[in-house]
Amino acid sequence: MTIQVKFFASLREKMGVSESKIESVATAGDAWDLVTNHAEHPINILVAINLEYAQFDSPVNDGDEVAFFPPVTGG
Amino acid sequence: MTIQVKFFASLREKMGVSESKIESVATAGDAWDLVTNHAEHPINILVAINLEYAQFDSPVNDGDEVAFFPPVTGG
Amino acid sequence: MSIHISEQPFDPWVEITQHQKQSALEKQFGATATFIGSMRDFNDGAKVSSMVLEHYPEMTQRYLEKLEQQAHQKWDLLDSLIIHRVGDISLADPIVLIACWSAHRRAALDACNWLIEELKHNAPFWKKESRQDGERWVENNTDGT
Amino acid sequence: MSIHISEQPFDPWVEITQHQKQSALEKQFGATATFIGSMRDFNDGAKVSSMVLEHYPEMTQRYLEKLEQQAHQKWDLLDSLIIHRVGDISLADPIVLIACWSAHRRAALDACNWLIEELKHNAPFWKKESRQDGERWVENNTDGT
Repeated sequence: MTIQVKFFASLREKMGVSESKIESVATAGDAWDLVTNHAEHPINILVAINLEYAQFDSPVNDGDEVAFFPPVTGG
Repeated sequence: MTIQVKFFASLREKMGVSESKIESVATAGDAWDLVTNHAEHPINILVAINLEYAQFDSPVNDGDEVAFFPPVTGG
Repeated sequence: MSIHISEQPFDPWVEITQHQKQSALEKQFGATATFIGSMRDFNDGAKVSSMVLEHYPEMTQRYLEKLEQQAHQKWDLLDSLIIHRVGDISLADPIVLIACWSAHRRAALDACNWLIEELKHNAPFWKKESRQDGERWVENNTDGT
Repeated sequence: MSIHISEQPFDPWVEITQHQKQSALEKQFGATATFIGSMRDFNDGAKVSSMVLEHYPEMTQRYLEKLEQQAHQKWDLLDSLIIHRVGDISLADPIVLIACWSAHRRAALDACNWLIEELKHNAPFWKKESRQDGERWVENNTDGT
């Protein structure tokens, strides 16, 4: 099983990555570190696990989808 | 010059009068008394002089239009 | 800014569409907030079949114009539209339309909310319902619940 | 209750009209409150010519469905409709539509107001503007002013 990591909007452009598949990690923060090679967390960056808002220290399980994105600007 | 007195809605039906022209009076309350023969003021009745909300003791001048009506229920 | 007292049925969405088309401000509209009050088939637990809406024509026009001006003083509105039916009203007919246009959303939303509350509390309109048990003047409709 | 994410332009008044026609509840509607957010030609003092709206499709759908359900739990709504554009947006295009129907006015007005605020603060959409000085991600649009 793998974990899918997604980046959106300005963060996607900044990181140059939209999706990445990684092996097991313990938290969303670990997934960030693995994909970004320990890049600093941009201010206000948001985290979602399986389509629900979460935190960098929220646990991640195999098969989960972890997403990182900037503050939302819809509507 | 005369003063025009108007009644609306349930008050119009209750009084059996929609419009009445009267001679000079000092206040809206005097106009009420003259037209209704000193009928008691129904609870919550509203007063307008020249299309603006007023009170029973508001002064009335020749040529004015005085209206009495129940609480409004538009919208 | 526009006020219209209508003795004929009106379609609020057509009225809004037409009003927007006539406006030169369209590309500045960031926000549009609207409220439509319609005639329900039930009131206070009784079935209502039709309604007559009486008003005090000169005062209605004047009151609504002042209300609209006040809203434009209180909020940064680009445009607004108020339509109110009078006369014989059938089931499901729209009775009142409030529409507010602004660059940013809070102005349109707050002005629309304020206008319908002020209108409900002070504009000289009166509803007389035809019910199974006869005609009845509506006594109060201002609490919004 | 209905949620629609649209890659094509939509006319909010036509959508509302169609939604109401399909509804069996029409004669119970006493109140309809709507909000439409549209693309303005100015933002933060710069002229904007077009926009791309990115979103997180699976999360957007799920988030808006939960939001609509919450609104129906908090207020006594008869129906509601949420439409949000994504993709390439032209000047004056409607971006979001919120419509709420209820028997009495406060439910529709308060739910509509709550839904647009919640959507603006939390739904995973992002705007990228094309301006005279190039493309720019909008950084914040949540304060309503």
